[in-house]
Amino acid sequence: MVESNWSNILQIKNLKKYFGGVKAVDSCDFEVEKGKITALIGPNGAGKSTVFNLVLGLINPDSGKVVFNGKNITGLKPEDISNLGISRLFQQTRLFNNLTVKENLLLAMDNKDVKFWKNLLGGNKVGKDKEKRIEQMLGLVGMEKFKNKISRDLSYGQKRLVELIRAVLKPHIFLMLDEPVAGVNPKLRKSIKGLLLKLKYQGETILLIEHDINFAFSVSDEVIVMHQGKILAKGTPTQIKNNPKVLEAYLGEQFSAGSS
Amino acid sequence: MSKTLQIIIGIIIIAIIVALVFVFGTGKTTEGLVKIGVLAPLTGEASQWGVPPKEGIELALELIKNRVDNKKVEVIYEDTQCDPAKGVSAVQKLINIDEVDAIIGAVCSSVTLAIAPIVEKSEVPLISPASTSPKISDAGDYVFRVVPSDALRGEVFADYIKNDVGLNKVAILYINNEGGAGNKDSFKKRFEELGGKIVAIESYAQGTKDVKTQLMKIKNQNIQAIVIVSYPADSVIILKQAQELGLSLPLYFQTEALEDPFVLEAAGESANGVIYILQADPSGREVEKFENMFEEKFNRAPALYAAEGFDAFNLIIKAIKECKAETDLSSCIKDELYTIKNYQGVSGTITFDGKGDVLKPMAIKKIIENGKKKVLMIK
Amino acid sequence: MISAYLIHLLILIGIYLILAISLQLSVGFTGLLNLGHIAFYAIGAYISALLALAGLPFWFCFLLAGIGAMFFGFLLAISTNKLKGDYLALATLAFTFVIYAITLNWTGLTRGPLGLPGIPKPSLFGFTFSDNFSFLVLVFVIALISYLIITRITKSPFGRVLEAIRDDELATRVLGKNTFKMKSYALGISAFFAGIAGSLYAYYITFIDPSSFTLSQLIPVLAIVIIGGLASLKGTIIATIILVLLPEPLRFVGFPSSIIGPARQMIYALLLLLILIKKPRGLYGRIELE
Amino acid sequence: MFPQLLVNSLIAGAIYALVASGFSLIYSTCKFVHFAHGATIAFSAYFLYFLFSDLGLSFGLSVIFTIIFASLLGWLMDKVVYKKLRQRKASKVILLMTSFALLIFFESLILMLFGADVKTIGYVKIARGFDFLGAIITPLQIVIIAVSLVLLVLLYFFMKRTKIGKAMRAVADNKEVAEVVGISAENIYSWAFIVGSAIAGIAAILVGLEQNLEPMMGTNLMIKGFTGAIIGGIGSVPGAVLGSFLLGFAENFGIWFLPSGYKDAIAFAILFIFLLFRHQGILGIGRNSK
Repeated sequence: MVESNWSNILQIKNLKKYFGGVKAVDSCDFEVEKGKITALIGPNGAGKSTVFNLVLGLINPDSGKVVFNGKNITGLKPEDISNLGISRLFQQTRLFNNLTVKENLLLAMDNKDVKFWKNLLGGNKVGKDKEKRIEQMLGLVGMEKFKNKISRDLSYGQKRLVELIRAVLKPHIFLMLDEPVAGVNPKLRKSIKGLLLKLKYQGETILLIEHDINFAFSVSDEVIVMHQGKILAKGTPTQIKNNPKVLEAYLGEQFSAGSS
Repeated sequence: MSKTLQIIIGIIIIAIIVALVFVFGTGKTTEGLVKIGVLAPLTGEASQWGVPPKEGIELALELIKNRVDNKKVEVIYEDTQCDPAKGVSAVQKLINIDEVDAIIGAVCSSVTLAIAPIVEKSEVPLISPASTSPKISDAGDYVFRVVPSDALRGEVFADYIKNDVGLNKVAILYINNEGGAGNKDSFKKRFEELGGKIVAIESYAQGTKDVKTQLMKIKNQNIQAIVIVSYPADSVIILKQAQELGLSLPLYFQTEALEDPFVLEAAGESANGVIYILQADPSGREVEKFENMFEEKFNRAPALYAAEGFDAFNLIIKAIKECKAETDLSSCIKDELYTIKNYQGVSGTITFDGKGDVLKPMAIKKIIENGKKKVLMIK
Repeated sequence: MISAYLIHLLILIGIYLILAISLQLSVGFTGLLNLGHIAFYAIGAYISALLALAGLPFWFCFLLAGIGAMFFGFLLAISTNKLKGDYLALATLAFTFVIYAITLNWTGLTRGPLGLPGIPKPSLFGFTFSDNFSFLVLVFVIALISYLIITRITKSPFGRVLEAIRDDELATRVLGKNTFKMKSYALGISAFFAGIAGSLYAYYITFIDPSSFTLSQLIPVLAIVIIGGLASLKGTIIATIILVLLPEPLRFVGFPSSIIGPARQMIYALLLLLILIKKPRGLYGRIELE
Repeated sequence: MFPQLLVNSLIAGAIYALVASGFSLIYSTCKFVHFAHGATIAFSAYFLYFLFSDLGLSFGLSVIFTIIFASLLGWLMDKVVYKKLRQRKASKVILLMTSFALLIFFESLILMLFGADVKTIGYVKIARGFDFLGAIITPLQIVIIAVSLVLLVLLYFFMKRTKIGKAMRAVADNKEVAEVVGISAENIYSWAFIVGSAIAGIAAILVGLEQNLEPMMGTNLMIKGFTGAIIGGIGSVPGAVLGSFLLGFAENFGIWFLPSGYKDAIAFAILFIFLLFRHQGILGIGRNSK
């Protein structure tokens, strides 16, 4: 992980994105601290995924700036932003269905495969170390025996796990995970939570979108609450739990006292 | 391999076996058998001038009751779709599998040019009933044709219009395909040689049904007449739209299309007064007999190139008769064909020159009124 | 002798094989529904025919045909980069019509509808491939080399990225790969081989004109790629053999001469429909497009 | 000369619109390129010829039967062929290939049944058009333009007001959601083919009267019709009519200045430009790929 002098890895400055009348992102400002897990929570349609798409350059903002690692990345192409060290997990599964699990992971591990002549002349063979790394990562989530299975034959939960591993395997200094545990059975949730915490202790920075507030609070150091395109509140999970604005606008009755 | 896959592969293999058995079955008894291959576009856009020659051949075959001297005559038809690659496939099959003694075809000059080197190397004589490209003249000794090259037709028509009619400024409207471009080039060269001026040249794509704007561009120029190179279907459209636009200029068609009964019937009075050029008919008796027999068999009049198909077939039969017990029938047919002089065909009097081209007197005809025609001149 | 006829069919199979596997590279592997393949075939044929008629050596005309077609392949890739699925298909089909209209009307260069006759036989290191058998050997060798190159590309990590683009281009970009460059390579390489095939066609048929490169030539090649099975080179080989040989037995079936032409076309179309309905994923198809 | 050019463009545009509207209706609902729509037009035109010129039925009856025949033919193609492919979740490229095969099949069938010679429906006599603000136009041509415009309006209301029309737009917009609210997609596909092919029947009648009939007329009309549909916006039916008129104008005004050989080249160049810069066409809804 390359050390940079800024304490914040990502800064969003006055970000705006309107789809026709809908103010998906309405002048948002927030930062994500290095070495921490930050959760971005909020009701459906709060603009969370839109922020992710804006950061990753899939859509261009109407106004405002995105600064990553001290560099203004607004308007850059998605592949260029990604190569600056951002790895993203999509909300719905976006595995390469006709390829095997191993092939999906190999695609993420490096970008040497885009060099035409080197590949044609036989370079870039899959080395021992890559095999081991894949096996080791798949082992973390108990998926090692599915290594050579065609992705479309996996269950939804298994696909999510493979995608998560693919995101982690991609060289990155910042992980953006869009609902990593959505639709995953409780047993697997625990192993994902374990993986995220393990990555954090290794110094990684993670920003995740999560609907399951209990899971979000239990795993993150910082929480940002979005509502109708605006930042409602920022702070540690405990601060957010007691914040009246958040309670009234969003949490209301469904927030249970104890955290799972 | 799944069940259905095996079925499909099975069908293909059986089909090929059946085909080979079918071929070997007939291959042996070649002594008493004369085989003639026919190459014409039977489907696709060019089918309108590919089917008539086939009908002419069918009629001729019937007339000789499938026999010549003591030999049975077999005709094998192949569809080229006016595509050079398909033409080569068909001619390879005719020469190497069916081992035909002579070939009638192809209709489209592009196909004839593609198969000319093959028939030349295999020494199988070929008579084209319709390919008019000037390039075919020197495509080989084994390549003949019973239609004059575009070069000849263009020159004769240019002479007629410049000298006999005495016009100096004309426009040309031609179909943008091999026949059209060939005719346009030969007319333009000769007409300008004689001092005439081509004021405008317009073209339309094969299969287009709208030439109104082209006609308008021509109407806009100060010219004395329009020279048109077209095929049967387009001629109807041109005549119709010229009438609709109130075009009063005299129309000269450098094509036999107007000889086609369908065209006259469809065009109606819009064809009145139109002058066109074609191969001169021999004595009327010959042509009428052919037309009556054709009408009897197909209950409609012979379309463009049917007569040429009929003549091509009979020329080969005539050559075979002369060759009698020759071992190498193909080369003998070729030599015989070169001796053809003033053969009274239904498509005109045929004399082959040294290059296998035909020297046919051309007739200039004028359509007086709904279908009645008058021969103005023989050149 | 039967052999000459079979040699002819094998030459056709060789040329169609190069055309089909290169189309497979863009349609089956990269998911680019490229209906402009016949335009590159035409460009290759015209470049090599014009140069050959100008007396230039075979290897030069042959390679330039490929490179010329590749250049147009890149051009098409650059201009259609943002298009997907149907829109790409329609744009590339429009490209085929544009190239057809140009070859038909630019009479100064291509002699328009009169075509280019009399293309000389190829000769390499002093040996002239005058008879069909030696030409078959030439075509077979070139087809084999093309097959090996394309197999190598598709089996390499580079090929894996192409398949990723086919399955989900957006996700591939988010992994940091410049999919625009990759798609341009795929279309360029596929155009290169189409150009090569066009050059061989010109040398073999010795006459080319615009009407040899229209929609009716695209349909059989596309049928081979689909019936062979998308992203399956083995399937493409078998489908090429089947579809080139398919019309041949029909020649021997004795239809009444009045319907001989249309009857064969109808059976050909019916067999095509039968295979498409029975095996939508093709004989060896292993992938499912969306 | 300007008014005459205007009239020529309107006539050409109207004919393309008749073809494009039916094709676009089917495309927007069923989301695949039904190229065999041209065969429906060709076959219906020959059917009208068969009824009117061969059997000698009254013109009115022949017209009604032809429209019924056209929608029946389109409906059959969907039920017998396309439905099976949809059930097997065949991809778009396979549906496109199938439509090509159907086109070949029907064109050969027409050739077999009616022969290759040129046929004309002798209902309208060839007469000099009458003057209309300095341009010459025949009564039939006025009918063609009128029917085409009326069709545009009828289609617009059909899609906006009627139950089936709204259901079609729902399926076009989002098949899954439409099915959730109880619209059976299969049912709507059939309706799309019935209505779309009925329009093809109308096109067949008017084109059959204006031009003569030949077996390949379907392909030629289809290429221009689909060009118009794309320029107008492949997803929107009114767009297809608008695009067709634009195509008519561009072609006719174009060849007024350029040599007329370039007529098709102009059409396809415009198509290519639209597909690059505004691929959803004039009225099309920009489908941003997520």
